[in-house]
Amino acid sequence: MSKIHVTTTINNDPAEFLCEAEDTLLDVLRDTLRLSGAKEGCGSGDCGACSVTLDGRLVCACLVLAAEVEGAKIDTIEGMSDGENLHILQKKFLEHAALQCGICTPGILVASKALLKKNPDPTESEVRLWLAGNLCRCTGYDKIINAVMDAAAEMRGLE
Amino acid sequence: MSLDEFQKRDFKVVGQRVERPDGIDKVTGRAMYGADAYATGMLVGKMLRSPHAHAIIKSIDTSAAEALAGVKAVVTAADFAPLEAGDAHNVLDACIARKKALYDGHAVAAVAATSEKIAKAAVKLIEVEYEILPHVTEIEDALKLDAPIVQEGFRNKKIPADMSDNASNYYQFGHGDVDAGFERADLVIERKFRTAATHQGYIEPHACLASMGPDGKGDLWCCTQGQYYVRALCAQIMAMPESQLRVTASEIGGGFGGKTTIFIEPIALKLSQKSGRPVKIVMSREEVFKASGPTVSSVTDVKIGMTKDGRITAGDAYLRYQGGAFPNITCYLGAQSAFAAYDLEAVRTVGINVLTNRPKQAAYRAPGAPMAIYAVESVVDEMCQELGLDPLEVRLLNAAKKGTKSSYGPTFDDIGLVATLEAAKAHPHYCAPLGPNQGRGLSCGFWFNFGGNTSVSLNINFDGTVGVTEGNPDIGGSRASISMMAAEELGIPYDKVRTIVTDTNSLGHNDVTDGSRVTFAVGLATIKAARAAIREMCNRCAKLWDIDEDAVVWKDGFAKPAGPNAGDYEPMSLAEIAAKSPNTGGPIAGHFEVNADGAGVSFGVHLCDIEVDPETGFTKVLRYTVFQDAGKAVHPDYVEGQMQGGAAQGIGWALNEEYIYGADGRLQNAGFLDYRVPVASDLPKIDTVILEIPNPGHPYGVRGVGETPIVPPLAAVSNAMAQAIGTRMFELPMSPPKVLKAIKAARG
Amino acid sequence: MRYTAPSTTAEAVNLLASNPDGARILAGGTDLLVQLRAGIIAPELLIDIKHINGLRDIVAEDGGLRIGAAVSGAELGEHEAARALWPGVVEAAELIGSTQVQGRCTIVGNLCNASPAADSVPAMVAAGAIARVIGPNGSRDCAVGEIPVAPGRNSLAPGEFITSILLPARVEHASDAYLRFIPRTEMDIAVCSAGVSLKLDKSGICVAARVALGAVAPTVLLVEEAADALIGTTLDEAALADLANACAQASAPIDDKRGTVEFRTEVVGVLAKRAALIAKARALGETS
Amino acid sequence: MVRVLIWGSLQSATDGQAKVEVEAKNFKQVIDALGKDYPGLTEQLAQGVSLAIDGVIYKESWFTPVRPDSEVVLMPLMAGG
Repeated sequence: MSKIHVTTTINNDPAEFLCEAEDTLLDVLRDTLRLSGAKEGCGSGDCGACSVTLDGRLVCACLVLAAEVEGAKIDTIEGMSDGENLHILQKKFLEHAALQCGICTPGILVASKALLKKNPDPTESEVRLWLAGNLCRCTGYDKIINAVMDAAAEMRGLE
Repeated sequence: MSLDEFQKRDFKVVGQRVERPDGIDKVTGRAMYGADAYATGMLVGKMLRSPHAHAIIKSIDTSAAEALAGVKAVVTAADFAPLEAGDAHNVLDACIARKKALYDGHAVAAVAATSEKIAKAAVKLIEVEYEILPHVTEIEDALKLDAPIVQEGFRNKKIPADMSDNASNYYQFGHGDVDAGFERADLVIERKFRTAATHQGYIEPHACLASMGPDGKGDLWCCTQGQYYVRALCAQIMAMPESQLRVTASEIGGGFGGKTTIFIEPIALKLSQKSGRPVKIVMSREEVFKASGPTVSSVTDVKIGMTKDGRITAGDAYLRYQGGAFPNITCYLGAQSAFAAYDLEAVRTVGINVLTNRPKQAAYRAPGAPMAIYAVESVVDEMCQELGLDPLEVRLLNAAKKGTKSSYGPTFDDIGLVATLEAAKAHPHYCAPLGPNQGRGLSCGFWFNFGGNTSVSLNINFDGTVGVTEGNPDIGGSRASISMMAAEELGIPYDKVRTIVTDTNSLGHNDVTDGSRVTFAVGLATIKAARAAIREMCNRCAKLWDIDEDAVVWKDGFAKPAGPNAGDYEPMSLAEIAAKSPNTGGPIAGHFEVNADGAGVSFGVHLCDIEVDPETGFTKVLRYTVFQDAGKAVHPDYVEGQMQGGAAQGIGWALNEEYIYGADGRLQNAGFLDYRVPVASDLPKIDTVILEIPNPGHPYGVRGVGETPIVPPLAAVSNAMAQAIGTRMFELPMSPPKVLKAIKAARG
Repeated sequence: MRYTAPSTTAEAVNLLASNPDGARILAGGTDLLVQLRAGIIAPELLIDIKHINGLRDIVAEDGGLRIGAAVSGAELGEHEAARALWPGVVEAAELIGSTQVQGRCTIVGNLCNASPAADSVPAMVAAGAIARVIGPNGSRDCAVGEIPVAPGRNSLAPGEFITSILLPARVEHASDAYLRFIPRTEMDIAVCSAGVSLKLDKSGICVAARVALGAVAPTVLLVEEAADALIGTTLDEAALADLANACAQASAPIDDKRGTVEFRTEVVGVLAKRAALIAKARALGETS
Repeated sequence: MVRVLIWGSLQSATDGQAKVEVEAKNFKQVIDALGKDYPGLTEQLAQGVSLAIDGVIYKESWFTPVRPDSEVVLMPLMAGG
């Protein structure tokens, strides 16, 4: 069977790929486009390690079919920094030591960015609830929450 | 090692909160983990796994799979030459079933194909004829004399004759006259505790990429806590010399002990050998739960005697651990650590291991200790309640300290238990008010900490910067700590040093990243390697200045004349010496290889407040504080991170995490939906208090910190539960149905 | 497997009807993709309905709201009018999965998946929501509660699919609420759940109620006795105790890895009581 | 002579003694002497043991010195997570 041709925009750049109907967006990102920043922790939407945004909406790339993203705009961890300039969230994660093994970090950063776009001034419990779909097994979440809160404050200050 | 390594000093770099060297890669998605590797011509490997908990494999027909277009190799246990009894033998049998499938999810065959889709299709074409046998998954069932026998040949001679053949190990420790101790007690309480098997729950599934050449050379890329151990096991299994197998550890997406062994690597190597192409295997999450190495489940009886003023007169514990179809060592680690926090005249612990039809357990952070100490700390707490004594004061009264003969034999040197207890007592958390349905729990925790075989190489680059090469995967920020110790010893800024974790063929042997050993042992070797480089730099200066080698000393990054008699020379910086090194004899380096001892035990104390919904049994953790002795916190952020992460895992273990097996012997919750690790909104802020009681066995006083923090949460949460609901529970996890049942039972 | 994204419902019905065994509707995909991966289903054709005109819209209709089948949980949650009208339904929809899952999941998918533990279903049943079904013989309307018939099985005929849900209009002094029990705070499947919709008179006495329970029977339960326990009362202690009893009486749960019969039977009544009080407070305008 | 503490379940091999005396100056000599004097210990010694010498646990280091007054405790081989 012939493959499906998909035209899309990834991290503001035009992208095209061929996929099979059963391929997920995560399969294509990682294996076809070699954007391996999104990680597969479960393949069932339970861990959030493959978080990306699809037309601005936070999703698990493992729960989206590649064929579905025709004409869509996808943003991944690879597009988060602006060249050499890290996003404030990325800087704050480093400053607050909000990562240990780092496997959940790309997904948590993408999810946090989506949160701060929607809610620039979240409470700590709003951050915790928003990130409940992003499992982290190393940190106990504490330093992650601190980093997101601090980034939010700094981003508000810039506006 | 000498016991007086530690020397007091003012640190310049150690103790700072510097940025980690792998940070940028990890926040930009560039870090390469197990599943991120690619090789040209790579095939996809997939396993066929047994749906039965216990079954004889009568035949395997792989012909249809082999005939499928795109399939390049099929492997079964028959492709591996039999091994002598021992570690590698058991590991291989756990990776792929030889005669019997021993647990639900046990691999029986594997294929390598040109795509995942073809590999999946091929796996379905393999026909296995099973003869299903009765199975056993629970400890007490496995110990019954009429229980199905999981595997013969593991029973050791010390096991009492009247015990089932599923018992594989039996250890007894202790000292003093326990019975006389109980006689002296005003109160004796004996209780039985159960803990469910849990999983380390690392977010990165096991993954590897194997490449075997027709010349017998192999390369293996995998996520592991120990590339050298992977090499040793795989070389034995593949019957190849270690020198011909290079193992490179990827970035590791969490391990916690679960990546100290192998599950897929030999299969990938064999598939690669048979197909002549590189093969990548990535486990699914379901495979991780079913067929990696969860921790043991346990049943423990604890009996303690106490005088009415709170002195413990004797302690007795009988611990049974099941760790799947193979023997494991948690029984003695648990039995030795059960009463480690106490200074006891009389103590006796017995640990036994039981085989069941479950996957071969792997280590999980302080293996064996959390369950043992949960049982002991629960009984101590109950006795305090019964006698109307303050639980913290009773711990202080009985605390092990320097000079205490430990429950496992040796006498303690400087240890931090009393200091952590005092810190907890002084902390506002200990006297914060509690509301209705709330409770506060306290528990001590302990871990031995290990040293072990370690190699470090440190190179002084011509431009005055420094490269450190080490061989232990960085699981929680160790590259930062190691760079910091190198910078400290050399007297140069942290950003002049870069530490990398190397492959097996670029550095001497390093033991697995286990036992909280890396910051201690690799740090120690790094300091010694730096000292070797310093000696050489001083020698080069002596040549330049034409004075005696002994007349040059090193201070704050400079070589200097030892004193006025040595001569009047301008001190030379490391950078200056490095720049001249081609002229003075060539590149300068230091290295150090050691089997490090003197790790120094670690104690912690946790305080936990919870609130229970009395109508539903739902538990909310309100407040949590961790107190722990780090010896010297090299990078305080990552010490806190270990303390918080361990606490979070322990809270999960206490409240909701468990392996649930059905009557059919199959795992019912092989996914993150029903294996419930704590999510961000489940936890409060986890406060940390680091204490620094220097370890005499390390130049900077460092102790391992990674494992102790998972030990206290089980009892801390359980003790808080007893206060919150007014009745004590004796089984983990304390999931809502059990909590509600306990509340209703207490109400009558 | 093939993938197709028709632009009209007629096209989708044709595709569905011409592949009677092997076609599945794809909207949010949060259940479908998990089942595909696990090998539970292996359809020949996936029909993505997100590109069909109107299926991603929420529109006012007769004082109520019509929610398109491809409206995600997040979109519904952001819809102020929906929140104001049926806060219980919206909060139930928002409990489906994580933030990431919210970006994709739909209440129609939740309904058609026919899990007894589906969060939005008891809330929709309590709300008296109506599903619009389209098929080879045209469209029909059907009470939401009639869609699931057994765990994993729905009542849709071959070739049929749901295009929208109508949340009906609501009179004054009425509101709803939904609560579920999970062992964690997020990321779980309901162990049991309760949706309550009620209407008060001016003096605060309940004059109409609907109580629907989840995960205590093979399908969602609409418990009339539970509603009767509330009607004519101010939701005093005695009425709430009767409500809890009625819920327990009606429940016929199973023991499984997520909960026990005993636990579900007891806790479902607790949830119904609490949901009733929240709905009452909302009806009185005390909370949102 | 060095006194070595034997853990409980091994004491069947040392005639019930919790402490035995061996002629040894280092780790290896302790292990060798134990195996020679108490053949019942050989199964365990083959499986691997650690020695705690004056409070510090040694896994394999044969030439770690042992003094006559050292506290020497036989322990199973230590490994962790």
